[in-house]
Amino acid sequence: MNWVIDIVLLALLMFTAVTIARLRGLFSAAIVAGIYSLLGACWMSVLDQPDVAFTEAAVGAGISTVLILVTLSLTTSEEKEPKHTPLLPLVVVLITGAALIYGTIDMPRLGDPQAPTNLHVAPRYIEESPHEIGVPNLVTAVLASYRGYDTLGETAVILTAGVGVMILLGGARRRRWRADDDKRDRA
Amino acid sequence: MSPSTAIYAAVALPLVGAALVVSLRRWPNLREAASLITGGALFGVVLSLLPHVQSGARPEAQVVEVMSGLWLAFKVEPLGMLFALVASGLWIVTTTYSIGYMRGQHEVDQTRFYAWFAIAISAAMGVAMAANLLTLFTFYELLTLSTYPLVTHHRTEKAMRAGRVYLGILLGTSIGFLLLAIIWTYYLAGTLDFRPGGILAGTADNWVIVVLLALFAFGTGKAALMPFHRWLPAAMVAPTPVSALLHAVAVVKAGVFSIMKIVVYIFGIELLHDTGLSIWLMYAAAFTIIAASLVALTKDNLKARLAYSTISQLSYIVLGAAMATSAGVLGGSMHIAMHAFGKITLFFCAGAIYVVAHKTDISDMRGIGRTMPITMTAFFIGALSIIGLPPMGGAWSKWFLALGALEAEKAIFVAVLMISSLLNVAYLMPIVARAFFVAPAEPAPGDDDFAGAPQGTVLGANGGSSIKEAPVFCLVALCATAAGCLALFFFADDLYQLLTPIVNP
Amino acid sequence: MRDQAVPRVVAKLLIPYILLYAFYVQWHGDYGPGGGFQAGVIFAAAIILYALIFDLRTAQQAIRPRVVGLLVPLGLLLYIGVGIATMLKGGVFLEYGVLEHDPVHGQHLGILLIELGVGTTVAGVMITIFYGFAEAVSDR
Amino acid sequence: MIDNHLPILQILLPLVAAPLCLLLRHRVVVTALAIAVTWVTFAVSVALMATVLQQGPISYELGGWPPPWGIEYRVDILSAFVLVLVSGIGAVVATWSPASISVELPRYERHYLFYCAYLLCLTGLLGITITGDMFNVFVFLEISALSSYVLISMGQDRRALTAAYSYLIMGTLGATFILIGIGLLYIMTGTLNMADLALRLQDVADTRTVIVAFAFLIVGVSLKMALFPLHLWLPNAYAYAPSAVTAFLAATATKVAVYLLLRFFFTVFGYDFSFDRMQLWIVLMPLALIGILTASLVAVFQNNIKRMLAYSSVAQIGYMVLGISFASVSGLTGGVVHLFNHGLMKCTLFLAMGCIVYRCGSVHIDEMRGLGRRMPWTMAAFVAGGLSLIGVPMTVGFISKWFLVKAALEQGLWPVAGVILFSSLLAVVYIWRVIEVAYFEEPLAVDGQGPVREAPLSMLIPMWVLVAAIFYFGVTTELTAGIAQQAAASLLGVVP
Amino acid sequence: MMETIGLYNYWVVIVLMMTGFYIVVARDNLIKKVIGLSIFQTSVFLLFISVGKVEGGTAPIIADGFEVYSNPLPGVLILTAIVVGVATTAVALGLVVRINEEYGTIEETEIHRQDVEA
Repeated sequence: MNWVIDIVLLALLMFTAVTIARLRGLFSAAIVAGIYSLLGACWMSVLDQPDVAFTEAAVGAGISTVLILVTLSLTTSEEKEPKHTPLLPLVVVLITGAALIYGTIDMPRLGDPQAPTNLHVAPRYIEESPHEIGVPNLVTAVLASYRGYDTLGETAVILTAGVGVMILLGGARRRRWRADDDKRDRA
Repeated sequence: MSPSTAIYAAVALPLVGAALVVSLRRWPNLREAASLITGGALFGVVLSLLPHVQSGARPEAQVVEVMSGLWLAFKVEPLGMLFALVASGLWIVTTTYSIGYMRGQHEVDQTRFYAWFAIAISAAMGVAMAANLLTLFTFYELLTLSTYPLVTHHRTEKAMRAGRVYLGILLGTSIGFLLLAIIWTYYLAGTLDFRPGGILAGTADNWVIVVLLALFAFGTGKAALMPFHRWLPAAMVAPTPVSALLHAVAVVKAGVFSIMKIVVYIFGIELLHDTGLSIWLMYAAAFTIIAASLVALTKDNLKARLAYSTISQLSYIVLGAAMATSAGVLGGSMHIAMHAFGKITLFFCAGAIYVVAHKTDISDMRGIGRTMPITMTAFFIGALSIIGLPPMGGAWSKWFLALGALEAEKAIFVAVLMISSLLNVAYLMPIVARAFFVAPAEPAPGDDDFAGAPQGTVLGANGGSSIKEAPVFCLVALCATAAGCLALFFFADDLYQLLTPIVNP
Repeated sequence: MRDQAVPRVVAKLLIPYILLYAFYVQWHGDYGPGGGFQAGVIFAAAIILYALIFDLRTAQQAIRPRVVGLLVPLGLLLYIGVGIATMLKGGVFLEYGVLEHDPVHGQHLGILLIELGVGTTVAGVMITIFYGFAEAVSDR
Repeated sequence: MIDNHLPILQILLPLVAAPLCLLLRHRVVVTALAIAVTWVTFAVSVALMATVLQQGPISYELGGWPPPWGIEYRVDILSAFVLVLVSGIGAVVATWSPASISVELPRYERHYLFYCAYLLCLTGLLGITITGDMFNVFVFLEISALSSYVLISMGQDRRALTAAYSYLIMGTLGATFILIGIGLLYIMTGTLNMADLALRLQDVADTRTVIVAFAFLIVGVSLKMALFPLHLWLPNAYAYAPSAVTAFLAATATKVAVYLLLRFFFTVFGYDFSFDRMQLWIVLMPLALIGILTASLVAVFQNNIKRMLAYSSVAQIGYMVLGISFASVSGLTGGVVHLFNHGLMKCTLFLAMGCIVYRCGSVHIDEMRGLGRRMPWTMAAFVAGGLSLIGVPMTVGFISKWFLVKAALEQGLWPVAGVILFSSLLAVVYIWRVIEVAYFEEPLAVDGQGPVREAPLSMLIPMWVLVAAIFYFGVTTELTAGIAQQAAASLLGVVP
Repeated sequence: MMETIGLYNYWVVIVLMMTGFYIVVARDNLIKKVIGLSIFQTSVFLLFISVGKVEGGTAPIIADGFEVYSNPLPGVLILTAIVVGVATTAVALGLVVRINEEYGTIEETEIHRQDVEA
């Protein structure tokens, strides 16, 4: 009965995505986006990827939502009515989507054990990693060792984001600015 | 000095001169002396190459391989030898003249003037001695860019606009057409070397040859073939020595020299002669000859009239090249030298008149020959040479051009040459006549107008103050070039001997 | 939420367990789902919860921004350090096998260390980001 | 031992230096560190280049896992060439930057953050260039992208923020498109290693999925490299970013994207697929030509000179793509050598702009009045860069144009050759506008301040190093066009 | 059944992706764009994740009693991609906060109007 869960989850995902697109209230959009991430995480765990699901739940539904909410409290929570009908974006999106759907026609079916992805590279991870690395969690083995360098890059990305936010919102700097401005106002 | 060292020296010396000029900017006398000495040295260096070329050698120097198989390289052959001699020789004269003129006019930024002038000469040397089209093009562009600050010397709105036309046409044609033609040639022939007999024969269809010839002819904007001639009259805003540089020493000569060289060493005379593919270029040149002369007739501003005269005269050379006969090519090549001496004399005179009398319009120049007899005599000599009358050098080149036209069995171009000569008479002689035979407008030439020229050299006691010539530096220069016009008539055979190898390799 | 007793009490009870869970996820990533990244995020979440429930200033007194600022580069440097160590031991970059005599043990050690590096940086960055935004709020 | 580790050192040096900046914090120390590290990085790339020229492509298996199971670093002539450009520009700009950022980022007392982001950006760009793994490309793409958004946002004008934001949106869309492309390729082959992928793609090249993957990769990379008409983010980003950032990004970021395009076309999909089957040039060539012409035209009407140069960059990207679209050895040589040459000249031009911002505070064309006298060396460098942009002989720009025109003529596309040359004339127009203002007009009266002075030597020397390079590589091209030609030949799989 | 579902789920994911993409390109509000971007990215992750599934397999954690495991590689890639995504979101939101400080609005047309007027 796995496919029933599949269909239900996918339908829910569709529903939330469209809701977000239709919503004008940013606050509710942020919350629904969090729900979307949670549903995505559910589906990921249905697809046997608990690690990713775990992360998506923590990041997508957790950190991202918190950040968006904080930003909303700093700005505004209502989106303005659009002044023009977004025809061009619609065309672009439809073409892109059509191209992608066209591309799926030759793709292996979901879960096909004979798919190229399951015949090349991955088998070695599954068969050899217990001897080569000795870590039961294959995701950890691949993440930290076989493709450990990607993870180093990922850490660097995170560091970049931290530096970015420090530069953009660095507390000390902002306070000093304000003090400068006040001084200038007084002068 | 070995020939190849001499080649390097010829290109480098003017640059050294420029550096000296800049470093001596605080001492004008030393600065000008540096210019003159470099000029003399350069002329000596170029002259040292002459015996080699006369004896049939072709001194070479390869500098650096720019792209695989494409070198920045020099090779001196007779045509380039002639151009180098003319340019370096006239540089000395022009510098002499400039000293008088620039000081007489109290021009600003004289250091910049001398420095860029020297750099332009270096570029001209590079053009003259280029061993292939790539080198030629490189120095051709350098010449354009280094003369831009000279043309716009006054930094006024007007100068800026003239500079735009100058640069627009010269860069536009050279990048738009000439470069395309060069790369196309490279693609067709696999080389860009100047070789006797040409490199294009047998590589392309006739229509390609015609298109290439058009790209080369119009791409060489410095040759001022109509309709790409506008830059030359526009550039008259510059000080007179710059006009001399443009019209006689380097710039336009570099243009026609390039066309001549391309016809002889890239297309090959035989290719053009046998196929008759250059006939249209002969008509285009003939059109420019006549049309520019007619325009010259309508100009009252002396420098403008001379500028159109130059446009017309340049097309003589293009015509000679397009004839693709030995006499035509020889006549055209000789005309490079002949016209240089004639036209530089005329410009020197125009500048002298401006320095002394502040007159630019021909209609104001009544009786000026009485106050400036030496200047106007030189003008007369120069005019005769341009018209092509013996005993001036210009007579020979016209003679050979006419021969060439007959050789090409195109008698119509003999007629063109005749008509053009008549037109030359019509636009040059009235100036001389007015200067000597018409009484000046003002009763006394010694008042306001003339008093405003403090640098004038007062000559002769017997005429009282009625004779007032240009500064002595100017005078020496213009006499020298006028004498050159005469001399070229008598030493034309040497020139002929030098140039013959290019048509009979 | 500062004035409400229930969330405060619940948070006070919860936060130690969240931190504990973070450490569990950190060290247990080899066996079950999880690893440095998830641990870092959970650790940060605990601090964020603390700041939300109590006060930014209180949170910053407990976990000083300066210390957090140190965590960020140190984690990455630890990661790279492991790589450099493997290079010094004659392997290529990140070849954990050379860290110990038995390659499998080496792998284990390497993975543990780099996961720690990832966790440190991620926790540091997440807290930094939160502090950045929260300070912007408190500046208003 | 060091020799074997050169490929990883190339990335490791800036990557270690970036967190160190966060630890050290002291302004002078961090600046010195950044300058030193970038120069060592440059030295490493030169050493790599030398090794590749001697021994052929180098492979480095990260973590000791052989590809396709692990990640492979692969340095061939093309990537070594781009590495030299990126690290060289990185070093020059870092050396140039201290004075500039002290004026342009006066409110950021924490300059160490700037250098940290700068080094991360350098790391990302180098990482994209050196890797042989598709997903690793994505990761390093994001390192460079995130840091460049932040760097751009540091500009003085508030428009820097919106420019950074729209760059972020466009860049992330581009990166996501690339990710989709990578995903689809993975689905069809099961591998991420480029060489392995190229091998396995041959069996499935006919599938619709691969074609769609190809399309997504191209669109994604085109967004990143600002190929017309996907260039809309670029002008504002370059115009309002701090000068050092503009100079660095303009010379490297789009170039690396072009490099990526070459990798995808020739290494991953192969010439047969990209050009024979997909007839790619039908799309690329018109886009490149329209881009060259429109962007050059728009540049003519800009009054903010940094913006003008930014539009010029869009046009120059067109040249590179045009060279690629010929798919011949001379065309590719032209594209690759222009990639390098344009990096040199655009960096020089933007550095000159930076010097002017340093002294005058703005690069509006009115600010430049009389600068020819006030800042002779800066303006001379600008003129040198400008002449190169026009394509005057003895400058690098001439060499690029030469190869491109030659490639066009080889294929009988003489109208294309005409367009290339015509747009050079547009370059004359927009460069000369600046020259006229700088040399012909009197300086604006600045009240209460002395006349504008020449920029300090610490800025002039790095800038003139690049000017020297412009002329050096304009006269002798063995190291640029020669290498580009080898790279082109190896991409096309022909013996040079 | 599996055959059709196999494609059906890709299609749904594509529709999800396009919804996010549409929000990014069509919406004027800067925060909404960021939300759209993260929807877009999350959906791409879903596409990747569906690739790793093997019929009858289990989560790729080696344990006794299981023979078939799902492919761990897509999971690894997506873990990295999620991190990249949240990093992007953080920087984007930081920018939005600063833009709001400088312009007083987060509507793109408003900002554009202010820039043109300036």
